[in-house]
Amino acid sequence: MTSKVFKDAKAALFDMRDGVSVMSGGFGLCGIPENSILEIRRLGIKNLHAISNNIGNSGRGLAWLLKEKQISQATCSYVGGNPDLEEQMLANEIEVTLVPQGTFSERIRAAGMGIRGFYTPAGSGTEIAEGKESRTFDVPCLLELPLTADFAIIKAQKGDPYGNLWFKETARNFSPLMAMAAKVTIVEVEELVELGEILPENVHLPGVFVQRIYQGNDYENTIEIPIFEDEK
Amino acid sequence: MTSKVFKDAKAALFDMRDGVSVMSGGFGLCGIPENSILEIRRLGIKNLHAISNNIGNSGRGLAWLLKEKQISQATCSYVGGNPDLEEQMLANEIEVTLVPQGTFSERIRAAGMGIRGFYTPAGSGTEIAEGKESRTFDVPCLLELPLTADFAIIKAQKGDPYGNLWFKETARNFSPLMAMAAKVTIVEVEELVELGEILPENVHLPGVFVQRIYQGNDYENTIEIPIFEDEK
Amino acid sequence: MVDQVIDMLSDGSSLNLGIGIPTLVAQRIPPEKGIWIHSENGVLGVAGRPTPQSVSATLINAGKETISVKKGASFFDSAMSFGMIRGGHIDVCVLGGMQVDAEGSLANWMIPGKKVTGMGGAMDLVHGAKLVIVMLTHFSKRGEVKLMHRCTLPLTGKGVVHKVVTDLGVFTPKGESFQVEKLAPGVTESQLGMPDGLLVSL
Amino acid sequence: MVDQVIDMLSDGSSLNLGIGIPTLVAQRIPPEKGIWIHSENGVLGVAGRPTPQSVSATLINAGKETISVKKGASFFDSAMSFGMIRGGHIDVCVLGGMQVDAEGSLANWMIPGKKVTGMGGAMDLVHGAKLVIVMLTHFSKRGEVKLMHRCTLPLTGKGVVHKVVTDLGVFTPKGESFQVEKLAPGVTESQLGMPDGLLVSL
Repeated sequence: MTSKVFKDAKAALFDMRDGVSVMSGGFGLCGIPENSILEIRRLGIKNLHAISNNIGNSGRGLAWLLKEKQISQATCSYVGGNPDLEEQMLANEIEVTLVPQGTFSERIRAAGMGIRGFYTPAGSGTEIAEGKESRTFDVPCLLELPLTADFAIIKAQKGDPYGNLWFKETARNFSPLMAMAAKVTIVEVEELVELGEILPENVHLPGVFVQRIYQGNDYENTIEIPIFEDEK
Repeated sequence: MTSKVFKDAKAALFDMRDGVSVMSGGFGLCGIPENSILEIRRLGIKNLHAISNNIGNSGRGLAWLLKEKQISQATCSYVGGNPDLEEQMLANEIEVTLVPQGTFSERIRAAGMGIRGFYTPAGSGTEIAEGKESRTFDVPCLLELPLTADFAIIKAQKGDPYGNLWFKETARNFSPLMAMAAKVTIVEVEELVELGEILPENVHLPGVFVQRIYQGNDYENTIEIPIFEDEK
Repeated sequence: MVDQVIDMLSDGSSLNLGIGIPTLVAQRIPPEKGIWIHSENGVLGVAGRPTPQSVSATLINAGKETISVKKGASFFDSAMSFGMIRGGHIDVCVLGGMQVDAEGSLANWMIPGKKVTGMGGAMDLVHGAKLVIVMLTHFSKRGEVKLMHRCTLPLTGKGVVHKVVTDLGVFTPKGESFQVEKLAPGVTESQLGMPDGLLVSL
Repeated sequence: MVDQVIDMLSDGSSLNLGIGIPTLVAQRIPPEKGIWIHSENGVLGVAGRPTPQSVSATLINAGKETISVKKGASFFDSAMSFGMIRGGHIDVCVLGGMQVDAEGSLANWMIPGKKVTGMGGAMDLVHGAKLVIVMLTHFSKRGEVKLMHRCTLPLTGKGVVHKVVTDLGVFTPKGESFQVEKLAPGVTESQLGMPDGLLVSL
C-alpha cells in the first residue's frame, strides 16, 4: 500500500509546477506551513495563485515568495501588516482579489464539502456585491461559490500516517478547511505520531482529506505582536 | 450572573409548550436525549413538530412520544425500524416530511451558521425536487433552506457549566448541529465537568450555542442491533 | 458478489457501505488492503464487530449495528460525514437497491402505497463518490429482474450509478443498455432475464 | 469611550472585538461580568495577556497580538468562528471605523487610491451580532467629523450599525439623523461638529 508519509518538504512537493493555485493555511504568521513555503521558494516556482488569508505578514510566510516575485495572483481578506503585498499591489505587479473573511472560509469549506453555492449577507450593499447575484431572504444576501485549489499546504501540531490531524490553539484557523478543499493536500507537522495516538473523537481533520504528510523541522513560529501582561 | 446549569430535566424544560418545534439529537437510539424526551412525555406536551433523523426507533426515544400521540408533525430522513411512526404515517395521524440525510444535516448547520440557503445535488431528478428551485452548476442541484426549531434537546458525554460539550464515539451525529440551529438548546450530559476540564482544542461544541445544561440520570443507552465478533 | 465488489477497491481507498447486502462486504475485505470504511452516521475506520466485553452503545454503523474501529479511526458530526461524500473524498460507495436502470438511475427508498422506509442517506450517497456501485439480487422475490430500461419506482438518484453487481454478474449502465462486464461462474446471458437490446454482450 | 461600551454588555454575554480601538475594551471589562470574548481567528474565551513564560506563538487574537484564555475557552476553525457571528450567537460586536452614517452604514476598509487594508472579517462581523457597536474618534486627524449623513468611502456594511460610541458621546443611527444618547462630561452638542438636522437632541 502506498504510504502518505514523505521524508520532507522536497519529497512532498515533487510535482508542484509554475502556474498552480495553492491554498496556504495560517492567520498572519500563526500556523503557517513554513517548510512547504520555503521549499516553493527553493524550487523557484513562478506565477502562483496564492489563496491565503494574509499572503504572509511582516515579511515572512508567503511574503518570502512575494519578495521573489513568485506570486502573480492572490486571493485573501486582509492586506494590512503585509508591506510586500501592498507594494506589489500598488505597483500592479500582482492581481489581488479581496474576499470577506467569513465568506472566504465558507467558500473553502463549501468546496471541500461539495456544496455548489450558498447565500450570505456579508458584502451585500458594498462594492463586493458588484457582479454577484443577490437575493433577499430575511436580509439581502449574495450568492457565493466554492473556492478550490490545485494544492493546499498546511501545518498541524500533530498528524498520523493516515493524515489525521490535531491543531494547537488558534493555529487551526483556515487549515482544516483548505485541506478539505484542495485537490492535493500536503501537511507538515510538528509531531508525526503513531496511528491511534490522536483519540478518534479529538481528530480535528480526518485523514481522508490528506494526500501527503511529513515531519517538518526548524520552525521559526514567529510572534508578530508580542504583548505581555506586565506591559499593560 | 445567571447560570446555565439546571437541576434536572424538569427544571430545564420549564417553558416547553404545546405546538413547539423540537430538534432531537441521535441516530437511531445512539446519543438520544433520554431524560428530556421522558420529561416531555411526563409534561404531556401535545402537537409537537419533531425534527430528528429517526423520530425514535424500536419503540424507544421519540417513539415514547409517538405512542402518546404527542407528535403531530415530523421532519426526518428515515422511517425504517420505527413501527410506531410507520403506523401513524399510514393512518395519516402524523404529517411526515422526509429529507435526505445529508441535506437534513446541512440545512441544520446552515441555520446555526447563518447561511441563508445552499445548493446540493442530493435529490435532484427525484420526487424530492418537486416544488424546489433547481440550478445546474457542474451537476444539477437543488436550493435548500435552513432548518431551525424553537428548542433543541441533545445529549453529550461531557459538558461544563458554560455548555462546552464533548461527544463519545458515534453519539455526536446531528447533536452539535442542532445545538447551533435551535433558539433554545437544552443539553443533558452523562458527566457534568468543571470549566476547563475539556481541553479547549477538544471542545466539540463551544458553549455559546447552549442555553441550558443539566446532569442526566438513569440512562438506558439501549443497543438496537447488537452483533458480536463471535457471531460472525 | 461480495468478491466482485472487493476486486474494484484499490488499496488504501475509502469506502461507504450502505445498509443491507453491502454490509456483507465489510467482513470479507482483506485487512492488508488497508481500506478505510466510512459510515455516514459519523465514523471513518470501521473494523469488525465488538466483543461482548468491548461493545459500546455509542459505537454503531448506519445500520444501527454495533461495530468496532481500527487504529487511526475518527469520529465526526453528520454535516462533516455527508460533506466527505458530497465533496468527493470517499472513493467508493456501495448501495443496495430495488431497481437500477440503464441510465444509471437507482430506486431504493419507497414503493408507493406499500412501503416507505425513507431515503436516509442514500440520496446523498449516490452523489460524490468516485465509484458508485449498486449491489442487489438479480431477481426480486416475485421473479422480476431488477435491471431495467427505466426504473418504475421513485428514484433515489438519476444517472448516478457506475457499476451494478448482482448474484449473476457485473454490469455497467450505458444509457440505453447495460454492458456485461462479468458473469458468475456457469451463468449465461440468457439466464439474466433481460430483453434483447438492454444487454451489450461481454 | 471604553466604559460606555462596557455599560452596554449584559453579564455573561459574548463579545467580538475588532482590531484597533475596540481591543482596548478587553482590558477594562470587570471579570465578574463573566463576558466571553470571541476573536474571529478561532477562539472564544480570550482573557488578558500572557506572561513571557506562558506566551505561545499559536495563541493570538485577530489583531495578531498574543493573548491568554480563561477556563472554559474553546478553539475552532474559521468557518465555525464566522458561523458563530453570522448565525447570531455572538451578542455584541464592536468595530472600529473611518466613517459611520445615519443609515447605520459603516466604512472601514479602504480609501480609494490611498489605502487598502482589506475588509478582513469586518464585512461578516457587521451581520449577525445582536448589537453592532462602532467605536471611533469623533473627528479624523484632519478635523473632519466621522459621523455623516451618508458615508463617502466604500462601505463595509449597509444599515448594520446599532450604536456609535465616540470620545464625545453615544449615538444611535435613525436613518436620516443620529439620536444623541449620551454626551461625554462637559461636551455640548455644538462641539459635535454635525450639521443641523443630522442630530436629534438628547
